Amino acid sequence: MGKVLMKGNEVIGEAAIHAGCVYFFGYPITPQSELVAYMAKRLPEVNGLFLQAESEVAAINMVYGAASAGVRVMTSSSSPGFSLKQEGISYLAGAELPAVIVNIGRGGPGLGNIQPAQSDYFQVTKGGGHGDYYTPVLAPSTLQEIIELTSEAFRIADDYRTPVILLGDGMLGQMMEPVEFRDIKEKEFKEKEWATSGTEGDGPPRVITSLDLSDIKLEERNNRLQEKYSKIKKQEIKVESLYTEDAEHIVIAYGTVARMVQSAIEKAREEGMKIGLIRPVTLWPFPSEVISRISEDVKGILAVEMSAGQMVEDVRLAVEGKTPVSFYGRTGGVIPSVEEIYEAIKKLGKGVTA
Amino acid sequence: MGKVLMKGNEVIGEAAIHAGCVYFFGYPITPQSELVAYMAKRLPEVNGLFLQAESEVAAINMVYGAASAGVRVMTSSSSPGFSLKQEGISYLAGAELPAVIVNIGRGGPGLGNIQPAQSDYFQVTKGGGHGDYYTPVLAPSTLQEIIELTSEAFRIADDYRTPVILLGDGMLGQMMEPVEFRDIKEKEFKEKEWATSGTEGDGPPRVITSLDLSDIKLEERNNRLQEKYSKIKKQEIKVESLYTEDAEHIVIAYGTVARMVQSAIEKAREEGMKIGLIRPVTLWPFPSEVISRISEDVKGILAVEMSAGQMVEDVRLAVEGKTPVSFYGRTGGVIPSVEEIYEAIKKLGKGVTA
Amino acid sequence: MKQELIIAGFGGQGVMSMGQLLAYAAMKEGKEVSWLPSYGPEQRGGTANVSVVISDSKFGSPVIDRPTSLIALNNPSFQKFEPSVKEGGEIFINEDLVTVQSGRKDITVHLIPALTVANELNEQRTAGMVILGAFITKTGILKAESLLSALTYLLGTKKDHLIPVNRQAILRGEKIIRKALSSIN
Amino acid sequence: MKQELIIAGFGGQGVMSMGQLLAYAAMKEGKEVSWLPSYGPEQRGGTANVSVVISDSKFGSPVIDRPTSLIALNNPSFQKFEPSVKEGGEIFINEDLVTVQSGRKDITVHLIPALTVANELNEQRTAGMVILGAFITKTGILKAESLLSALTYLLGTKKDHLIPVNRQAILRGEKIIRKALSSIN
Amino acid sequence: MRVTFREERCKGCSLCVNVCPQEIIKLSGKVNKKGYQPAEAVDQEACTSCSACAIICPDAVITIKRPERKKRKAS
Amino acid sequence: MRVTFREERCKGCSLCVNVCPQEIIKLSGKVNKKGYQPAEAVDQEACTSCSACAIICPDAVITIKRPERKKRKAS
Amino acid sequence: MKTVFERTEGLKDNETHYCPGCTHGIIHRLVAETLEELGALERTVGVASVGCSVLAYDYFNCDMTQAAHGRAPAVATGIKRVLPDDRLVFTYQGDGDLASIGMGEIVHSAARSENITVIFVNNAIYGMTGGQMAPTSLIGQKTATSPGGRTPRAQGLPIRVSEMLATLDGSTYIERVSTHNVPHIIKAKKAIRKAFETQEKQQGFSLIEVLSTCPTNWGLTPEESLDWVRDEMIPYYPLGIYKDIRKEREGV
Amino acid sequence: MKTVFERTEGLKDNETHYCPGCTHGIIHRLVAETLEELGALERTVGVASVGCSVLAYDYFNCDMTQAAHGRAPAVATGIKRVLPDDRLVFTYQGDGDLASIGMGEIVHSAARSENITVIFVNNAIYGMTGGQMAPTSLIGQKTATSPGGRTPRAQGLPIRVSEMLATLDGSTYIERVSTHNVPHIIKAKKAIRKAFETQEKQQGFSLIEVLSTCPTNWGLTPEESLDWVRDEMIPYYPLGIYKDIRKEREGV
Ligand SMILES: Cc1ncc(C[n+]2csc(CCOP(=O)(O)OP(=O)(O)O)c2C)c(N)n1
Ligand SMILES: Cc1ncc(C[n+]2csc(CCOP(=O)(O)OP(=O)(O)O)c2C)c(N)n1
Ligand code: SF4
Ligand code: SF4
Ligand code: SF4
Ligand code: SF4
Ligand code: SF4
Ligand code: SF4
Ligand SMILES: [Mg+2]
Ligand SMILES: [Mg+2]
Repeated sequence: MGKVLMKGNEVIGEAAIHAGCVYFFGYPITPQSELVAYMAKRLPEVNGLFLQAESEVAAINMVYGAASAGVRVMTSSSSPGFSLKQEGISYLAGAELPAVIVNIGRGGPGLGNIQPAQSDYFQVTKGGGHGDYYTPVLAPSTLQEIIELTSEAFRIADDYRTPVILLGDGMLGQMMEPVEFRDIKEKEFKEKEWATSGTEGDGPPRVITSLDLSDIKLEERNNRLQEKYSKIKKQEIKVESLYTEDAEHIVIAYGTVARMVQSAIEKAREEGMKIGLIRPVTLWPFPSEVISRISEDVKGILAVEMSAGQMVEDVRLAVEGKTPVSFYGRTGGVIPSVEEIYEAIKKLGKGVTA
Repeated sequence: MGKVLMKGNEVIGEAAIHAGCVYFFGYPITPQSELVAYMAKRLPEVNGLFLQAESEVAAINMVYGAASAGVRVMTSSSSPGFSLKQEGISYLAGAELPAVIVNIGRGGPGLGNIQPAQSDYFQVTKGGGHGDYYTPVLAPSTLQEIIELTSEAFRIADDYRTPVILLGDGMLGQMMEPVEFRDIKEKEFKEKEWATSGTEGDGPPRVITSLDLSDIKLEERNNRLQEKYSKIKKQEIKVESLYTEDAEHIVIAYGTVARMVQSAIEKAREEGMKIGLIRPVTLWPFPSEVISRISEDVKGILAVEMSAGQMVEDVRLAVEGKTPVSFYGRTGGVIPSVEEIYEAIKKLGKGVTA
Repeated sequence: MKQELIIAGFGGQGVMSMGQLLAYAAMKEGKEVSWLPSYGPEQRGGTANVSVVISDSKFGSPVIDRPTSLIALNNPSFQKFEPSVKEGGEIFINEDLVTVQSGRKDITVHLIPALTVANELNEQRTAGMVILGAFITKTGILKAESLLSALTYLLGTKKDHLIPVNRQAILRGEKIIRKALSSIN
Repeated sequence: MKQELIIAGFGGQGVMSMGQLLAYAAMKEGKEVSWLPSYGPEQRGGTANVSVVISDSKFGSPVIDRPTSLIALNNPSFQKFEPSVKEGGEIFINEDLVTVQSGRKDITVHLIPALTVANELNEQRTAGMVILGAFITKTGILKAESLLSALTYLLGTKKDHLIPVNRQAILRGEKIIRKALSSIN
Repeated sequence: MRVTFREERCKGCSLCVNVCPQEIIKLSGKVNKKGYQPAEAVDQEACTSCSACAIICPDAVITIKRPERKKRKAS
Repeated sequence: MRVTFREERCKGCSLCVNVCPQEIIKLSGKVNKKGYQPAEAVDQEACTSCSACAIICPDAVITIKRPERKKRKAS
Repeated sequence: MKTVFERTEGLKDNETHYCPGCTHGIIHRLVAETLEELGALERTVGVASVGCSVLAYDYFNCDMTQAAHGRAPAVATGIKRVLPDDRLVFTYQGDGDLASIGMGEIVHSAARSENITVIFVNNAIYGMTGGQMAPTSLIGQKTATSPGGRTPRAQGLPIRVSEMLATLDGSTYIERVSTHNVPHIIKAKKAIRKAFETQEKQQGFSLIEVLSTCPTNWGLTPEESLDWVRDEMIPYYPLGIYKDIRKEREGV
Repeated sequence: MKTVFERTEGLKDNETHYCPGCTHGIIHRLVAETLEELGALERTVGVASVGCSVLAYDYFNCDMTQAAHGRAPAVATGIKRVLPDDRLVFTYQGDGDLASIGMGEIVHSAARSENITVIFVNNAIYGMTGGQMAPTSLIGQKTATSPGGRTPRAQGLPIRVSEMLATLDGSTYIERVSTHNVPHIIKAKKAIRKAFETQEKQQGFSLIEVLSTCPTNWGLTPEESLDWVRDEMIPYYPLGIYKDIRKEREGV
């Protein structure tokens, strides 16, 4: 298969199908609606099912049902709609059900607007719902990377029985780039013996639940979850480092903004500044160790986000005071220009921390 | 008025009425249902209004309506129901509407159970909804303190035009203690000229919204919010320090667990251990400076929570590596005993960090 | 003085209100007190319990890990909480309903024929008061009068007529425990 | 070679598909390319724009702060983006619709009577192709054939009959710009 | 026995007591493990195996049997 | 003039054009600021002030006037 | 002796946590018997909701999923739509769950004519959380959140779910039944069976509203509770079939 | 010359963002005129929902609050219940907003007989987000999310909101009207006025469903769109009064 030109939202849809997910429950919201429309068109073609739910709340609970029945399933939304899914995501985590949930972020809070933003970082990485849980969060920065990470998202979901979040922003969803779907070998999915799909006489009935009336039992469930999270932290961190070997300063950014940052860094390097880029690809688990290690060698770190400063908190947690951490961000859907990021980088040398 | 014996949930209700809030929209959920029932009984007596909403989502949006009409208003829930309010809370923050939202936490994730837990810390302090916003969070540890902090919650909400969260757990909600409602002088509430209550011919129509289609405008709104948050951080931090003067180690805990911790510390002090207690009363803004300062003088800090470790992240952010931070927690509704906390404290000296 | 008491029994045996009576009485005597119930659906048909801490001075935790006293109204409750009673502690049981026995040597178990007495008083619902009478007499933590005025308050004036029989119940509890104690000495 | 082009006009003037044609053609020529639209309800009746980056080598940002080229299909678009054009950059306007003028001396403005030409071709919808013809000719960023095959692809086979007139439109655009250039030289 | 009760499952709700047309069910004097007085049939002979008690019992406590009909002699 | 259009507000939707019983409304040749061809009345005299155009106009573009009726002479 | 009535295989051998005399237990049995009779236990997935019946998964002897409060129809939709057609999917929901927080989900699953069966247990109250008002609580009914009795002005009027859903083109079979005495329990069983058969035949959405008791929160004995159903509930919630277009749906 | 028709004071002097020929604009005018005629602009609070009419607060010349998607009835409830009785509160909601995500809120505000007025703009599609299927989309209708046309099996059957809400004891006045020609626009205005009067008289919940166009997402001209309302929508959504118990509600 050669290159095709597609919108980011559509790439997510096609990538999911390539990852063996042919069930989708969604609700329209800008800037992710093309994904919903794409699935409406494509899934019937591959004998899958697209269903427009009556709301984001219904959609996430349909996903809960489909996941409990043992299939690969996906839903997607954008910020306000994602907030509505919090109870459901907590249920998925509690009941240990695999599913992939897409959030194509937009400006907030409230109704905000439909421009690109990264201000849902806390919500997706700290468990926006109730209870002690985390969800792996994958943050592609190009359309080609969407394909890889969507496939990874489904693998992680199944391997660990956990909901996984694919986080993008309006820019990633709306833009077009050539992408290539490399031929995927027919995958064998592991049987999900735990799924409630009708016993067919094969063993006793199964139960999917997140309820444990006894505190001791619920603590056991939580311990199991925490162990799982430790394992994921060990095995699933993804991060991209660029120009870090000789770097005196590091810029940390994820998703689309990392592209602007990369351009700005390249400009800075042309001017002789030794700047490196660390791009967390998984936001949870966060590449804290990589950052912690490098923080011992550099003069300062700058976090750039399309938010008022959220990921920077994880950077600070990783750095633990070992080097100054500064922040540059734009909010409300404003995309920072390469120029202004470059200006922020220039200040780095001067030891300014915002 | 002398002392009365009441359940924590009822104290919240009466405290709200004393703070001039006579409007309540809620939905039952254990372990906060007594608050709903209390309001159903009491509010008609004070010419107020109690309305049982059809869901937590409806309740928070009724609160949004009432707040936009300019009155003091409250809602309450427990963990799963609180998750459902996330979109609404983000809207309140975005539209800058004052309201008080109670979360009487229980074991999670998912349906979990109804035992006391503090595992909603992230959700309430990091803005569980979408977009860049924070809500002040007050965490009483006794029933008497509920009275003070409920009143504070309404003041802060009005002063800054922001939703405020009162965070407790099932233990706080269900227990009884004698409390005293000190006579409150008839308060003059500031006029809310911005409220959409009908113009009555007094000036042009007003609008409450969180929408700004233009990114620049939405960024301006966000800047305004961030300035407000800076101000709150400067002016509204509350923290209690106990036995800290000579402390070699510090335990940090909030809410009901701080009581267990205090007993354990007192026991440790009897054994000659120099342990201090820092109890954040506001969880956001977090008393980072107090902790940062003390972290320079002590040999170690232990955070104790009824969670798998959430507040401890804010502790680490404050400490920035200046002293070892360890954690002790129970989950699933298990209340840690004084004994086991004492054991955890004993390990402190030995430099163990979990 | 400090008492950390757990009262446990079937839902419907009045466990919660027994605790409330003590808490209210303690408050009226100016003591520090907390009342913490088990709660939730497991109460239905199952067992319920309440933790009451009464103390002369301020205390931290309302949670009782090791009760100084236990009032057990049925077998499952006895079995559940007996092992956690502090050494030197005391257990008050409704001997009409609790048939299992303690193997512990480091605690005292008081057998109160509460239901029998209550039936003698023609008011089954006073069984709890019989036990409370025994409890406050033995521990000395509260005065009988405080308990009665708590009852007056909690029952409300409409049920004033129930006060005399409850007073009797408390006195019978007092008597039983005094007699038991004197027979031991 | 790298072009950072913004195309802007009223919603309904075909701004998005003009951008798509370029992006598709660029992909087919093996170039790096990105297409980033303005989106959302403000399109309705209002103005729409799309950013297309075409480059021989990999690039980071699909966002264009300072376009090297601007295609402006109406006055508001011209007014909005004209100031941001890079010095030395070029603006291609539909001179039938854009009446305001640039005060800048550091850029070149090409006036294309796209609507007039399209009307001459009896197919109003080819106005965009006329401008694109001018754009690729002037900048040399893409071949006319690539554009046409992109059109074939995007229109789908059902609209094959529209190809010839579009080819003509592109050629007319090419002609216009060549003439203009030669007259300048 | 026509009607049997799974005693430890009975919650003593009395619904069977009230529904029995033969009025042969009573709550017994004893208390089961869960603290309820279980139901019992005081006169098995009078039972018609009508099943009303079993149908209304919310806890599926009751089993009903009926004597096999004697086979009619072949005529 | 009986019928007047607030030209810069017109979106050229043609609903008024189609509804006018007198068929006197047309879209003009020019383009307004927003890029629409605004409607205009080509024959004011023929207008009956029936208001149909104004009632159906989604953008409240149209104002309708009617000549005052001559007061009847007092009889 | 021949056994004429015994505990169905459709129920696991667990003791329920329901209060004495609560008719949730009866309704459980009826559903379980139906599934057994249809030979469907091994191809059924039940969805437990949040309410007193939250532990239904401990009782029904088939695969069970526990759904968030009010969302059982959405969960059931997710299950039904991805499994082979021979699977039976049902929800078991209380009136707080279905008619209050879950109103959106039930209306939409009916409108979509999801091929599922809904067992709707209407006891005019929130049992689980301690007796708060439900959308189905009757005018005058005193509950924890309508302590003076429900009034139309303050709390609005009770919702008749069956009547309302019957107006939707999507709903196929809707009947309201009761458990207040033996004949009605037998009728209820028949209705439940019809509902599952509707699903078996791919005829679309079926719902059986079962009037049920809550002795604990009504403050009545189990026996008085049955009378309250008869005397107070049925007049406002008349029994009967509210929708039956099974014929029309054949082969849709 | 006497002015017989001019722009109402009930509208702010802002240009709308609606597409050419979209009848949202007409409906805005009708509501605005009604408020002006009732002399109520200064004591009215409107609630804008999420949909194409999200910016309604820029158009109505009275106090306005913008509500989350689907939640306008809850927001209106909050406003109405805390303000003096003379205040008029209305919501302006699309069919995606009201009939899809907001189904729970609209049913319950009707059941509670909230004394508010709901202007329900049914254009059988999600306009704002680019033409996805709404619960009200017609069978066969092609939308972004029913690209092959809506079918009963895959997407279920369209919801008739007025008919459904009319079954609730709580609803007082419900009428369906249309904007597809001048006489019907005039009728629509009358209905809207009746609804606000219902509220003025404290008679409880009123809702006017207005059939409306979406030329942009229907892919039709404004004129063709009006015909589509007449020929396709009205047959499935018959016009008329579905509930009128204003008399009974006097003095409740
Ligand atoms: C989101 C959420 N809100 C509220 C609750 C609390 N809750 C549990 S059960 C219940 C009501 C149950 O009533 P009903 O559905 O009528 O069932 P019943 O107990 O009467 O059988 C509520 C409000 C919850 N668990 N989750
Ligand atoms: C929680 C949430 N979900 C989804 C959206 C996206 N959204 C905005 S408007 C809309 C649909 C609007 O359709 P309708 O209510 O019919 O109004 P119309 O535009 O047709 O007038 C949707 C789904 C949102 N803003 N918030
Ligand atoms: S089967 Fe009939 S007669 Fe026999 S005990 Fe039961 S109800 Fe009575
Ligand atoms: S109906 Fe069942 S549970 Fe109730 S008393 Fe009879 S046997 Fe026991
Ligand atoms: S008022 Fe009537 S006659 Fe006059 S232009 Fe308008 S529609 Fe035509
Ligand atoms: S109806 Fe109004 S907007 Fe449409 S063309 Fe006529 S005047 Fe213009
Ligand atoms: S609370 Fe009510 S509904 Fe729940 S089990 Fe008890 S009686 Fe049944
Ligand atoms: S998209 Fe449709 S509903 Fe929205 S303004 Fe345009 S025509 Fe009207
Ligand atoms: Mg119920
Ligand atoms: Mg619509």
